[in-house]
Amino acid sequence: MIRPPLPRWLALPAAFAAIFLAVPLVAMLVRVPWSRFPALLATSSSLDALWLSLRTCVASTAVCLVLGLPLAVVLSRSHGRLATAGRLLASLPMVLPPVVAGLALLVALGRRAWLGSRLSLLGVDLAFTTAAVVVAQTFVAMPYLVVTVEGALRSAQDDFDVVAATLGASPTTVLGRVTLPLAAPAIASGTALAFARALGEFGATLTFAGSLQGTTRTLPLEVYLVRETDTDAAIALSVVLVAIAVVLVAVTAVLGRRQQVRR
Amino acid sequence: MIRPPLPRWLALPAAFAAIFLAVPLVAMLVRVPWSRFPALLATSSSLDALWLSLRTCVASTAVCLVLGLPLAVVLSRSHGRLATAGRLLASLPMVLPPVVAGLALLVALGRRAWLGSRLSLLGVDLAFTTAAVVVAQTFVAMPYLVVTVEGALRSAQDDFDVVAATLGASPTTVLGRVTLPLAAPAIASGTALAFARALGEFGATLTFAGSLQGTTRTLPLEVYLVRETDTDAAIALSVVLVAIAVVLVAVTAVLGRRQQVRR
Amino acid sequence: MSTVLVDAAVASRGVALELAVPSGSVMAVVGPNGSGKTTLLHLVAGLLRPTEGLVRVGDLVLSDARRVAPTHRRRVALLTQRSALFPHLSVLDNVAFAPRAAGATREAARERAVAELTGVGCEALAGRAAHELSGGQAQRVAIARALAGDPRVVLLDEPMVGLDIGAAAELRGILADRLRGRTSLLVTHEALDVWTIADRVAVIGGGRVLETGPADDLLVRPTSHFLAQLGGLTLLAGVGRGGDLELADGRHVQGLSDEAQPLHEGRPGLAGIPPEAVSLHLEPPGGSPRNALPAVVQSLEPRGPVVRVLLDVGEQRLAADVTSQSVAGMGLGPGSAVWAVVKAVQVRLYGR
Amino acid sequence: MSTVLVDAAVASRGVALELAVPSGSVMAVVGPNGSGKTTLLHLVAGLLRPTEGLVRVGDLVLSDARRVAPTHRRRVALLTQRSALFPHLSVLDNVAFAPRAAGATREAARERAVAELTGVGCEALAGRAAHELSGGQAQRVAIARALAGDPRVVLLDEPMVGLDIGAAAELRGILADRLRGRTSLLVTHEALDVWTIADRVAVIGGGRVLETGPADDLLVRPTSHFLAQLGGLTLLAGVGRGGDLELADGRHVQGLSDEAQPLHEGRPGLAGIPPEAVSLHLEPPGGSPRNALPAVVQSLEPRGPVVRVLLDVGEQRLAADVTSQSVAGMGLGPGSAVWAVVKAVQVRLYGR
Amino acid sequence: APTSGAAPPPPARLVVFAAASLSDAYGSLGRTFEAEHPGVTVVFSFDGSSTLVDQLTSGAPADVFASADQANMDKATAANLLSGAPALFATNTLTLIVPAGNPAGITGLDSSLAGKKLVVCADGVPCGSATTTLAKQLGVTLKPVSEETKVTDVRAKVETGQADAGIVYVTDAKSSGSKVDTIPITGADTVRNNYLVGVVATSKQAALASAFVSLVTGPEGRTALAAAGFATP
Ligand SMILES: Nc1ncnc2c1ncn2[C@@H]1O[C@H](COP(=O)(O)OP(=O)(O)OP(=O)(O)O)[C@@H](O)[C@H]1O
Ligand SMILES: Nc1ncnc2c1ncn2[C@@H]1O[C@H](COP(=O)(O)OP(=O)(O)OP(=O)(O)O)[C@@H](O)[C@H]1O
Ligand SMILES: [Mg+2]
Ligand SMILES: [Mg+2]
Repeated sequence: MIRPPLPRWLALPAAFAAIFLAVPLVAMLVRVPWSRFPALLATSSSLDALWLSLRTCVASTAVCLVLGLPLAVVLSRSHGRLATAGRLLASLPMVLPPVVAGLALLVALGRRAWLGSRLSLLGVDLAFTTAAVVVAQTFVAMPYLVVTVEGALRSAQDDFDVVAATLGASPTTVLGRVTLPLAAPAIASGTALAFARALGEFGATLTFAGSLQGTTRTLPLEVYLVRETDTDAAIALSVVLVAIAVVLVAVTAVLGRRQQVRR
Repeated sequence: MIRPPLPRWLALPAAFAAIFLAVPLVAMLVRVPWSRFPALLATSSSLDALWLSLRTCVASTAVCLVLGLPLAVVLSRSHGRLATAGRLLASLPMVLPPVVAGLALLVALGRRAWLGSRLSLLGVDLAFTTAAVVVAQTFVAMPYLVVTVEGALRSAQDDFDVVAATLGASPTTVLGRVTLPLAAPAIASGTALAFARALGEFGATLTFAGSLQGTTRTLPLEVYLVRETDTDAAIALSVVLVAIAVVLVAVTAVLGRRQQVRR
Repeated sequence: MSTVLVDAAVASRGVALELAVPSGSVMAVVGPNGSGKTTLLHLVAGLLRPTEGLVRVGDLVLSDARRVAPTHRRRVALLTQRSALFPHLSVLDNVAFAPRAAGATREAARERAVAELTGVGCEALAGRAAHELSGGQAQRVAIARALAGDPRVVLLDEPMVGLDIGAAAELRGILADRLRGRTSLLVTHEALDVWTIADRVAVIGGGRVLETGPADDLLVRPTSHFLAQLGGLTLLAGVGRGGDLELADGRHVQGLSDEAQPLHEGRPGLAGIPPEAVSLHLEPPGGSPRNALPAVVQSLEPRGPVVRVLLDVGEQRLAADVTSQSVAGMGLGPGSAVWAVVKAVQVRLYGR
Repeated sequence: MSTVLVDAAVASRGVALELAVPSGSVMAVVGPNGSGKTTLLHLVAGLLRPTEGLVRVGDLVLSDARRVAPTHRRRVALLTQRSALFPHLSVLDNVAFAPRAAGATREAARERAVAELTGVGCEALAGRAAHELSGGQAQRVAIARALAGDPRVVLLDEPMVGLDIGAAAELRGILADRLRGRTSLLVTHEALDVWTIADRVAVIGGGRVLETGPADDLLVRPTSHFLAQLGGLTLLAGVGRGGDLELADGRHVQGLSDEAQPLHEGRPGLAGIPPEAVSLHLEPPGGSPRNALPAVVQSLEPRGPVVRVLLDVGEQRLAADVTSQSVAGMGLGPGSAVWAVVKAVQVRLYGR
Repeated sequence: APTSGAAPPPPARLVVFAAASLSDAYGSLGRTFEAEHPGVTVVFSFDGSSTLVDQLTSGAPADVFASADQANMDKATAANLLSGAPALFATNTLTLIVPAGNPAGITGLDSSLAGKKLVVCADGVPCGSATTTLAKQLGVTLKPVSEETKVTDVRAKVETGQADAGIVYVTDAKSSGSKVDTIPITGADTVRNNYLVGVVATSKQAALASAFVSLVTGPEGRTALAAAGFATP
């Protein structure tokens, strides 16, 4: 079926938006000292940072999915005061400047803090460990997943869940076989958002987890540190972040396409 | 109609997620030196920063809508290589550490840069102006709007646009009266995300626009500066950011509720 | 036991329904648009909470004003007007959904799904996506999907809607066969559905159950305007004999055998005779009509422009709609002996 | 001029359709599920690109294999099987949508919407949201919405689907009235729709237009199995006279007047007579049948279990379906003089 | 502990919290220290001095803390975060930098700045406080277009030509290399920014930490710091 076309004039602001987003990225690529690139990347600190970033981002994205997806589903079906409060809570960390988010984590989960000291007694010591990086990334990234998925679930107009229930599907089955698969595009984009936010996360990590090579110094922190002495090198390392993002989005696109085909 | 309930076990991870998000915020509130709060807020630098933040965030959110919404719509209906590239482009700024985003803007739109120097000749000098703050905020915030809305539009399964076309609605009418209203929840959450990201934006602004009271020093920059000397005061100012976010989300919720009722 | 008992009101919809569906019987639900048919089905499916009263299946109270047992625990399949096939699953997986949800292995579920698809003649579509079906195909697949779950109660909300005559007839046969002995509620606007598929009928109007009873009785003696409008068919019961239906008194009724539910030799069957096709003669006529049955007028009932004449034909009832001029011209009254004449091509013979 | 001309193939669906709808005429489209009826409508609406051939309305080529004029510029309203009311608009604003899209002011559009809603008996629902309607109500609103845009071509894909008999009859009257003189394509499975609403019929099967012609002709002489199955009604034309239909030769045909399109005194009208209701007698019979017309057998045509006998009745055609035993028993052949007898209650009289 | 990205701590793992501007100098000193103390690994956490103090206050497990200014070190000592008195090991002075080639024709903190875009550090951060003091001493009024929170940001703006001039530490001017021209400020050496280092009170290896402090304040430390542009006491 031929869908009605989009208005032609829409191309103008869309193109302008695309150019606006593209120009700084292109400028950055032009600025990279490509000759020094391999050498920069091959330093142990860069490689450590890259590897740490990948590990922590995968971990924090997984935590975002495991915890954030349930929260999004519950919020999308809740009404009233508590639901509004929940939605509020889920989006607040986005608005905090990352450094403040890090401070908040520090005063909540730091060794001297109320909760942190109790966790310490249990032998759980987060501060300045890789786990702290994952906590910081999760805290700032989860809201993006929750808000995206919740919005999509709430605007879904269909009764497929009702149909599934009449076919004997338990709530868990409905969720797993109907609700979530139908929201797959939104979940994919929410996950990509969360991963991206975690990958670029810097202020909260620095403040809450510190910047120890191989343990808490992720790629953005490495970029930050390198910039103290060499702006161009910092830009070069950032390109690695961009490259990871490209791969990530490409994978999401392929998965999305596959989903599209099944429909 | 009674929708099938959610699985009960879902409450567990959802509650855990909510607690995880709430604890640092609560810890922050506890830490605020409430007695000094009015005095802190009443300083001219705080008030200037607050007012500047509100102005610039409204402006950049408006730009995000005007440019980002068209981009989201176009991307949601595009296929093939170009579309994948566009989607990639739209999400890349999210992954850049904000400082790097600021650097990228600097090398693209700075006075010496290829584009910036040409703009200068036209009499447009962004450097160290409030406009530069809006540019920085727009650059980092727009992707959140684009990705959220595009995902929602792409997962919409309905043929309402086709129906509208058979009723004689031009593409523009279809867009304005059918496609966008039906995506209202996603647009609302995308806009909230973008506003939130702009409100919390810090690194890119600092790097690209600078930090001058009343002109470019937004609330997060003020927080960052105050923290150099007084951590508690910084946390107190952050609470103002949180308060703005609370109001923002509350408004979105009310609008969302009204939308819900109309259905 | 899966007797369905509904005695429930939904205040906001102005609906207060009282109805019992005996275990194993198929209840047709008829009534004008907006009368509450869908509401009734939703009450049984647990998709609506009664503001008063209760819904019971067997000994279990499934809904009352306080508690509503969840839909998925009711084993109540609901086939909606829209087929609502899952867009992310293939036709096969759509049909395999209920067995899978009930815990069957993937293989067993698919096997069952193939069987159900074959039952509705859609086995060739198994690999398609839902949106690749035409409206009629989708509806047939939806029926297969509803039946694949072996539900205790089957709810069907106008399942024939959107099917062409051939496909509808085929499905009618399938439903008659598959629903037999299964407690079911079938919303329909078609008289034919009522008397080929259902045992009992409930007539709903203005949010109330106006009347309920055995399908045969109500179709023979429709007491509501709506039922009459449905076109009550008179049914004569008998046994298949040489392609005709042999009545208890040995007389034969000729007609066309239904393709989907043909009459079989020596097996019980029905002749469906539309009252307007029956003409009354004082003498046995010559000519094309092959069925001329001696009858005694039992009662006369004016119905708008026509008069419904109820006849006794060998201890069975037959209705004839004739104009009042005919009644007057022939001087008919209770006790008159007449010949009920009906053309063979207007009689349809069904195996039961 | 809005003559619709379709001569287009869609390879992926195995469809190649050739059809002309004269300007101002209502074309009924009938055929089994999956035969390509919806595909035909989509071709006209510009929702499908022909892989070969073209679609023309008036002098304008709207689609060919290279270019497809956009749907919204075609002024072609499509009423789908699912009512698809906009969920974010009230019933009133749904109906006002097309006038608004055409540039009417909000007030004018709403006024028009109220008028259209009144036309389908839904004016009381104007303030409701789409999801607060029952299936039947939603369909009626959708019809009002499609008509509110004054389209050049109206496409209706099984619009009666899901309506009860009363509502369907009402809508049939509305559509017959509103579509008259408007180029339309009406997909239906109901013979009654064809001959009360349409001027012409196209029979589609296996992706091809099998036959097309004036509705009256094709219903009288159905040449395809499908049309025959639709239940071709014989139509006799005449003039209303004292509640009967008076034929050209002065004979009266008695019947029941249709409520939605009643026969008026002195105005042209039609009598719809189902062939299976017509019995043939060698002598004029006594008894309830009020209509006995002298006729001459023109041809005999075996159709499965019955024989269709075509009769000449005062220069008009009448069909009678009788069993082959009757034909043999009466020794019928072309030229035989017979009495065609039909009960008044099986004849429906329509004003035209 | 549920997770700890690092392997179980080796026999000796010295954690040094140091101001970010020390990353180059301390990086090489760390390698020297590891060479002198086999089996010991030196791990650095580089960040702004105030962040590091916040982290130490929250119980961060560090052995050595090096601050880029007196104020933050005072905060740390006031909170009893250090054992013993901190040692001054380097100083930094301010200088004026302009983009390479000096396109705006700046000659110093004088009238050549009028109408030009000058960027400085904000009052409150170490380099900003120093700038304010220096300007007061020199009796000039600065009209900056931006007061940056980090000296690195001042540098970046001058490097890219966004600003016509900036006041930064000489160490920053040195790392910018050929991308900027340096215009020394006469009298700048009267305002010094002090770098101090001390052993963290909670350190479980105070002896090793003291050894690192000695290295920093000793001749090898001086050489390394001087190479990065610091003045050493
Ligand atoms: N979601 C709803 N909210 C409020 N009222 C409703 C809703 N759905 C239906 N109604 C109202 O409840 C009454 C019964 O509607 P119901 O859908 O049960 O009728 P129905 O007999 O199924 O009609 P149809 O033959 O048109 O499907 C009607 O007055 C209708 O307007
Ligand atoms: N979206 C689609 N993609 C591919 N094939 C399709 C699609 N829709 C229909 N078809 C196929 O095209 C052919 C014609 O279908 P169409 O929907 O036109 O039939 P129809 O006559 O409208 O049937 P129905 O009475 O069931 O609505 C069928 O073989 C069908 O399987
Ligand atoms: Mg209904
Ligand atoms: Mg169709």
